[in-house]
Amino acid sequence: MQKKYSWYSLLKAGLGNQEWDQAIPLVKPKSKYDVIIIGGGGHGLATAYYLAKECGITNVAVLEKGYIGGGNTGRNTTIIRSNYLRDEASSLYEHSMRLWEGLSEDLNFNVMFSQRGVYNLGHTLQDMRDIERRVNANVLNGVDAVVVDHKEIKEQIPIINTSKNARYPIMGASFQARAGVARHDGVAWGFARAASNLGVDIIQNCEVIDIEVEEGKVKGVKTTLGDIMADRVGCVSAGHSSVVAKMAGLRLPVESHPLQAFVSEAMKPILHTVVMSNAVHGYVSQSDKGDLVIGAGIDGYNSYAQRGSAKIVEHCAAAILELFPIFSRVRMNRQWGGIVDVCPDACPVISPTKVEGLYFNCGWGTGGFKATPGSGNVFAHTIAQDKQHELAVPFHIDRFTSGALIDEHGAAGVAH
Amino acid sequence: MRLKNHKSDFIDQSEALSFIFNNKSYKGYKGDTLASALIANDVLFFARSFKYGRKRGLMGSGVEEPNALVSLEIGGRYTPNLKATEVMLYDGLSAVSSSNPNSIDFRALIKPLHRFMPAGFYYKTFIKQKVWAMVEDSLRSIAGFSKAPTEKDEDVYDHIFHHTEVLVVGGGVAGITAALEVLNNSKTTRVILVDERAHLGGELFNEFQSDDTAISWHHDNLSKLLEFKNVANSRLKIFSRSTAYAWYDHNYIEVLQTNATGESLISGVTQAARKVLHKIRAKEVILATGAHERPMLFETNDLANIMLSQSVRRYLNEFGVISGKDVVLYGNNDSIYSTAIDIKNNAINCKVIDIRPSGGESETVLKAKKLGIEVLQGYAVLKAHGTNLVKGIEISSVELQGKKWRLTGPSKRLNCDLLASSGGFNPVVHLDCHCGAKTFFDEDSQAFLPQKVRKNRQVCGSISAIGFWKDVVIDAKNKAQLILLSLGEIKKSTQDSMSKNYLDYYNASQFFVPIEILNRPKVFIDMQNDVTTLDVALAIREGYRSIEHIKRYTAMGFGTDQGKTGNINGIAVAAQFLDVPLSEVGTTTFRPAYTGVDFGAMAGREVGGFFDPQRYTTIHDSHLESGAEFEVVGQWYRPWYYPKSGEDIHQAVNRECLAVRTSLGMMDASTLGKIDVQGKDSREFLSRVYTNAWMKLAPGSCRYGLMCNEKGMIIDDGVSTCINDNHFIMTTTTGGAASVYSALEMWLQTEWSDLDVHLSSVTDQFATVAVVGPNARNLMKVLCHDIDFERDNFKFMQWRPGTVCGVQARVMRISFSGELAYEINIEANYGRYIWDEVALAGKPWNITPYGTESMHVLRAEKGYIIVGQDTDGSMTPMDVNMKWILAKDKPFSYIGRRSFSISALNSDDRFQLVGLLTKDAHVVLPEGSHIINNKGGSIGYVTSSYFSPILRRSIAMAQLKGGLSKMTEIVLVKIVQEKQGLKEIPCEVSRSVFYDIEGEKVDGNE
Amino acid sequence: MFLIVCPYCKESRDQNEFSPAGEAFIARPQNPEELSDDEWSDYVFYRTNHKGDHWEQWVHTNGCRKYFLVKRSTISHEILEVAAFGEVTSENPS
Amino acid sequence: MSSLVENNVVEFRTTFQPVLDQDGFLINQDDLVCREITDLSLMVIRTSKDHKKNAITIKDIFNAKLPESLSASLNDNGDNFLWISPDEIWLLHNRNNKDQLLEKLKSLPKGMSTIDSSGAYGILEFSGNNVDALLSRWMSYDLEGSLTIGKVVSTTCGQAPVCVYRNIQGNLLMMVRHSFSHYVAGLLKDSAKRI
Ligand SMILES: Cc1cc2nc3c(=O)[nH]c(=O)nc-3n(C[C@H](O)[C@H](O)[C@H](O)COP(=O)(O)OP(=O)(O)OC[C@H]3O[C@@H](n4cnc5c(N)ncnc54)[C@H](O)[C@@H]3O)c2cc1C
Ligand SMILES: NC(=O)c1ccc[n+]([C@@H]2O[C@H](COP(=O)([O-])OP(=O)(O)OC[C@H]3O[C@@H](n4cnc5c(N)ncnc54)[C@H](O)[C@@H]3O)[C@@H](O)[C@H]2O)c1
Ligand SMILES: Cc1cc2nc3c(=O)[nH]c(=O)nc-3n(C[C@H](O)[C@H](O)[C@H](O)COP(=O)(O)O)c2cc1C
Ligand SMILES: [Zn+2]
Repeated sequence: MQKKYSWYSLLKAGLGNQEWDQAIPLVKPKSKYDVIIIGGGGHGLATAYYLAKECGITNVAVLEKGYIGGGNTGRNTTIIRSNYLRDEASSLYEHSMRLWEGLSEDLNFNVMFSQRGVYNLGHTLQDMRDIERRVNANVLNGVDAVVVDHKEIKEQIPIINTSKNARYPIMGASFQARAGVARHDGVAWGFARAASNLGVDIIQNCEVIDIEVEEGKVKGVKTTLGDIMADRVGCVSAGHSSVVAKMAGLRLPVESHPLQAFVSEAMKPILHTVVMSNAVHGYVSQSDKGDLVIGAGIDGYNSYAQRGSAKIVEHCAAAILELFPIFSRVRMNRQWGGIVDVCPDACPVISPTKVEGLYFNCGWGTGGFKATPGSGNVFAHTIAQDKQHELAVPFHIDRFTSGALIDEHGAAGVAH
Repeated sequence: MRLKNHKSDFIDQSEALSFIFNNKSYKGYKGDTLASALIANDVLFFARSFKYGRKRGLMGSGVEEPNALVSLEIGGRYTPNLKATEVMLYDGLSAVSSSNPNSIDFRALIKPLHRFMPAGFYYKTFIKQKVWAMVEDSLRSIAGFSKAPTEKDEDVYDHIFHHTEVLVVGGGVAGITAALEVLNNSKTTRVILVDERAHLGGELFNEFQSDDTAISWHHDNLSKLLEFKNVANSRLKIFSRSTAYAWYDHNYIEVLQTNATGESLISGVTQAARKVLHKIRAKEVILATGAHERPMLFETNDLANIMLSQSVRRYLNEFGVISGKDVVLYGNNDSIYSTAIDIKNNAINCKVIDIRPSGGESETVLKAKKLGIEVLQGYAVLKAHGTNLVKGIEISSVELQGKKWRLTGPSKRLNCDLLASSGGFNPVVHLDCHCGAKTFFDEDSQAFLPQKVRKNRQVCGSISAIGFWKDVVIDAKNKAQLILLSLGEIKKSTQDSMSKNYLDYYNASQFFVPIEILNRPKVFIDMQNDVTTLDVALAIREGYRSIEHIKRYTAMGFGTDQGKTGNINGIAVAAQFLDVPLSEVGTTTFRPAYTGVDFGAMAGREVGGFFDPQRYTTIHDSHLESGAEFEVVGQWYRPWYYPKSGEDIHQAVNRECLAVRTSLGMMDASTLGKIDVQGKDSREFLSRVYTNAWMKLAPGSCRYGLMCNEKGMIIDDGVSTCINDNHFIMTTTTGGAASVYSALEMWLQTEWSDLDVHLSSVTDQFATVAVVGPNARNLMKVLCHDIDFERDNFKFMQWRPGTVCGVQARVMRISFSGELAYEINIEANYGRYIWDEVALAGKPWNITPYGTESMHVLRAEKGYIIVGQDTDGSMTPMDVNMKWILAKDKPFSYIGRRSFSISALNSDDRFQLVGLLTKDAHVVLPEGSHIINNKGGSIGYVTSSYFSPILRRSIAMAQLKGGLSKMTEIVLVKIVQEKQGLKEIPCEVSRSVFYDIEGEKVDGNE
Repeated sequence: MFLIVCPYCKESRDQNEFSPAGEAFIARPQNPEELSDDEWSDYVFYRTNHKGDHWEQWVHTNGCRKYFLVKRSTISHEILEVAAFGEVTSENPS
Repeated sequence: MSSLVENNVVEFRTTFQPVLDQDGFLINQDDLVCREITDLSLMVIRTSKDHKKNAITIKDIFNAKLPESLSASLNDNGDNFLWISPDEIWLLHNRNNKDQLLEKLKSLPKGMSTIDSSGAYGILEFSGNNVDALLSRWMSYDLEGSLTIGKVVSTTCGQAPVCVYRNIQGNLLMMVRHSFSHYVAGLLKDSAKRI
């Protein structure tokens, strides 16, 4: 057992009386595990954690080709909310939200989940109809959400531009108070530390290069550190899902796109909540360090390069200035990209596959960080019981054949 | 202080400038940076550090500066987080430290607690969610540098595209040489040379004191460059104060130029842009970006007046200022000797402490010794003394044992008031890595160098660890030759060889300092974020072993300087603690921006009204004149309603709707997408993309069509007109026009290239005026005399060519309101004219212009859907009760058809479009409210809802699970009102047609 | 920001004139009605999403409006080849 | 019936008109002039896949050469034929000759078609040494290096699709869809202030 993080232990360490344990111990892979998780992002690590904690399966390895949290988990804008439109999605994300609310304590690691609220802005009449629809759906599903008009927005966020003459005037917004942000890296590390504490092996710099399938059953994986056996393999490799699927002879209904973000230089706090606008393709919050964390839209082409085009970020900067003209002289400090795996209906796949013992958790696209604990939780149960967790049932991959899509896109813009 | 009698090419002592820093006034000269002017005024403290609030002075002289963050000006010109080293001085400048070093600071007050707050502190504390929620805001307020701006920017930013054969980044010796070499050897090649500094020359100015040939070289070559520049149609562009900050795919590089007057644009003085973002596409790129010096590591190395050696030298040579009288130079390479020589030549005391043992000295070292400079070789600095300002140092002798340095002697103390250090140089490889190129660790130079070979790119000068400027010239020429070869300008390249000692400056035989030193507290690696060697050690001990983890755990390199001086040291320290070679640790990822870019500059002029095009119809001005309110649809601005004085939207819409129903209305329908379809296979084409039949539609007729995607979901609808057997005009929704058009082109070009069909967008060609209402025919007869408008001769869903008010027109009898209606289509240039004529001629019938809101009400009364409002991308034609529009016997399986048979599209509890009639006729359901089942769960929601003036009751459309089999059932719509609690409104499920159910109105009066 | 040679305009142009239009060589089935649900779903939703040299479609939206084929590395973004429709096919992707 | 309609003079008004100055210029400053041309109008000709046949047709009907990629050809009437796409050419002609033109176009063979676009586009003409400096703020095309005389390029100006053509006089014509004219005029006037 690792030493618990607490004021007491900090004091001891500060006085030089205690050495910290390794939060992420360096281990060598065993030759066989009960379950292998491919991908050491937040979702993969959470899956391993809940396998060990709730399903009693501790002989688990998480294999990560680089460093844990180095995929989208470590490069996202960290927005967490559960005000999704469709019942299926909202149940899943709300499940996750509840876990977030106790996560730091559960993991004994402060993931800095900060419920500073999220505004989703509406700029057109149809935006407002969609917002009404979504908020009402949320309330019926027990998810906290309200519709606010532009006056209330201005009261809450005095620096926002609510001029009626803006190119995209702000008409109103949905607001979820329990929504917010968390510290992305902390989430990966917190899950990793808690999982290894329960016996999970977290193996970094270990790329899975092939999946062994015999007679329709998974046998194990080939990695850059050698072969590792397991009867059950969960793939949680986000942007690389198609690549991993191919190793098992499968195809997926996903495409990998660059998604970009950037941060400003750190300033004293001025924006205390999270503001998102789909219409102008920009969303922004201010981190505890003081930098504005800004997310852009996806690039339309496929890519595995973890970078995108200038025009997307420049358009995003313009969008942010539409909302916050006072940020014009604030400077971008750093810009980066991630690889997001996008499903046609903007909902994930949490599913068994045609290969026995092989499960996929992918397709979270541009919005899976908020689902990290929930996704790991239902996926763990799905793997452990070889049966989809009830919240995961709608997210079966077969929906693309049956047509039972979940379609979180909603309206693709009114057209009259 | 400023040196007397110092001659500088940069400082114009005849022009004194006054400025304010932290509320005190000072004087400087034209040519100063804020940093040099403050040194001249003996100001040594600039700001506080991020985490511990430590008082800090300058460390560097340029973009690498981590400490001296200030904000400039106030109001609409307030600018946060500028490095004092990058701000050019101007008269009246007013600057404030990002956090004032002279006032009390909470972070500094809790100094005794700092030992309990190592890297990763927050992960281990405030673990209870409630506690975290309580403390987070107060922690936030401590963080951050400058205050955020509070007012709208007064200045503008331009973007300019450039195309060039060669882009040279960096205008030092290497850049100047390379640019000239290219220009000299080609007659057509275009060259752009950019440098972030105000003057071309880079680090060469540093050599001016000691090397006259450097001066003449600079003079000659600069005049040669100017010769190329100052001619008509010059092939050479030079941008100074211009930073190449990002390199994107396919040699696309963005350069941010700060106006010559810099940050100082004063209202009304100039119309110039504050900054210009140059968007450069280059065939070939030459990187001549030089190298940044890195400091040596020792305890409390962050005290004020501990600086980089080359920066001290630069302040001395370029600006004639220095911040101490008793200088110690400390380092592991010859650069400290060059600085010492210059200092000594200015009659200032200095000593050199060289960690390298004596023996095998270079010319520079010998020269320094000859000048009488005291030199201690084989010594390391353990610690700097002083509270906030360096007062002295502790040194000890060292020895290289195997590959590691060890302390060998007892420590002793030396006094000094300025310590300049050099731990070697970090080549500025940033840009090269933005697009995926890698670096490698070069043992000779102890530096990460750019990937050796890359397409259409060369590097030259100190970016590839070439130190001596004369060698840089040779290297640059060689690389320029390779560029010329690649461009095909020369057949064979000439390559000259460099002097043997070209690595001299980099003779940093070993990177590390003794690990005993690294194990001390307060050895700062990242000054801005207060990251120390022990933080790195801790991260590693806790299992954060990857350099990326170390970076994220400690925040090393996260700051505004992006670790330009600190990161490589951090990597070396990590290597030391991990006990692996540096090459194995590797660097973190280099990302844009090389230096900060204002959001305003990124956006350029695409702000405000230019953020997104606003598209207007040719009749727009008339709508403005009528005081219309507008609705934005896609990029179009459509009249929403036309309020008369005193009217609110409801009153206006009631009036407009009733006018249409009872007499006559007019509407600008120009924004609907119009696609011209021609060719002998046009019918076949329409049959494939629409769900219904098109083979028999006669010329002169129109037909409504519904379009799906392959998923079987409705994506668009509209009326298409048969002009003749080979010619149709399709209309699309306003918002869907572009995507429909490109989808149709895709089918034609990628799948059905055998069809003889041409598509052209004709949306802009026509202005469309709709004349709607029972009196529409009467009006049309006035407007147009060459069309027979009699009911049986010009039927519903037909069109006729004719002349309307003297203009050739196509008149279509189609209706989106259920009333008798004509759409007049004329060439756009006559749109305004026809609109005015219609309004005039319609007066007898009190013709009333109406907007999209009334259009919505009118169509809802008739149960016509609006794609995107009543459907949402997950509705099939069956779902909207339009099975009738699915052709059964088309031979070609039209787009989407196959999907209709998959199981989920045939389930009974799909959302289906129905009408809702509230029990209480006056209650208008809010759009977006949900229909609930007896458990309170949602079973549908209201898509459209209005008060119908003609029916004097509310009407609504809704998507309801299994709705089509629930006719006449009563359902509850739940209203979620925050304050009054929840309310349930009973409604009857109905067909979605509410008015004129038999369709008798469409023929109008008679 | 890519620089793309349009095979029709025969000139390289900035990415902002073009739009990506998905994976190449996904032919619409001749007789959709005869396909199984799985086969149909594969056509509509499933993608190869290849990591490496990848054939895809682009359209010169703000140029000649032609769709064409591009072979591009999804790792380095380097464009290796462009072709008009018909010049290369899935059997002969060169 | 109503004298009102019969007697009225038909009024032609482009969408650029409201943004021009009194003298009809969009921009009129040192070395940079931009004005609208209203006497030209535009007819789109869509050609067949048979290149040879297209060439013969254009020759026969208009006595002009079928333009090659990105180029233009002229005939004796001063009509300009602009290459837009492999199966599309634009015919810039004098607005007053439209009726004659329509007459001629009737003899186009099968597989070719025309679309009257005389109302769809506004045409701006730019002259002066600063034209490239102005347009390079909004256009990614290499105007200075690649837009040689006689060249036709469809590209973007800001976010508006436009077609530019360097005519024999060396002036640059820009065809702008009418609905974008306010937008494009706004961009150009704004940037011209800083040239
Ligand atoms: C710029 C950006 C902004 C975003 N903003 C938000 C936001 O605000 N809110 C939100 O909810 N979501 C957001 N997202 C999405 C979110 O980041 C992701 O959905 C989520 O992090 C996915 O987590 P993951 O663990 O599945 O994937 P990842 O963190 O990407 O983990 C997958 C891991 O698999 C590893 N891997 C891949 N292949 C192999 C292999 N063969 N062998 C071994 N390991 C392998 C990868 O290295 C990677 O570490 C954003 C994404 C990006 C890129
Ligand atoms: N004293 C020493 O120890 C020492 C060591 C090495 C080099 N040098 C000197 O350095 C010089 C080497 O010449 P060089 O030309 O290779 O380097 P340089 O440093 O002289 O010039 C590089 C120039 O590029 C600019 N630059 C860097 N990144 C940029 C960017 N992204 N955008 C715009 N501008 C950018 C820098 O501001 C600088 O002006 C010689 O003068 C040599 O004497 C001195
Ligand atoms: C929420 C968030 C905040 C960040 N803040 C900063 C920051 O303040 N400074 C910084 O240099 N980078 C910051 N980064 C970016 C990282 O440095 C890094 O670019 C990103 O994690 C992607 O990794 P890569 O650039 O190594 O590929 C931040 C990243 C995230 C996700
Ligand atoms: Zn083209």
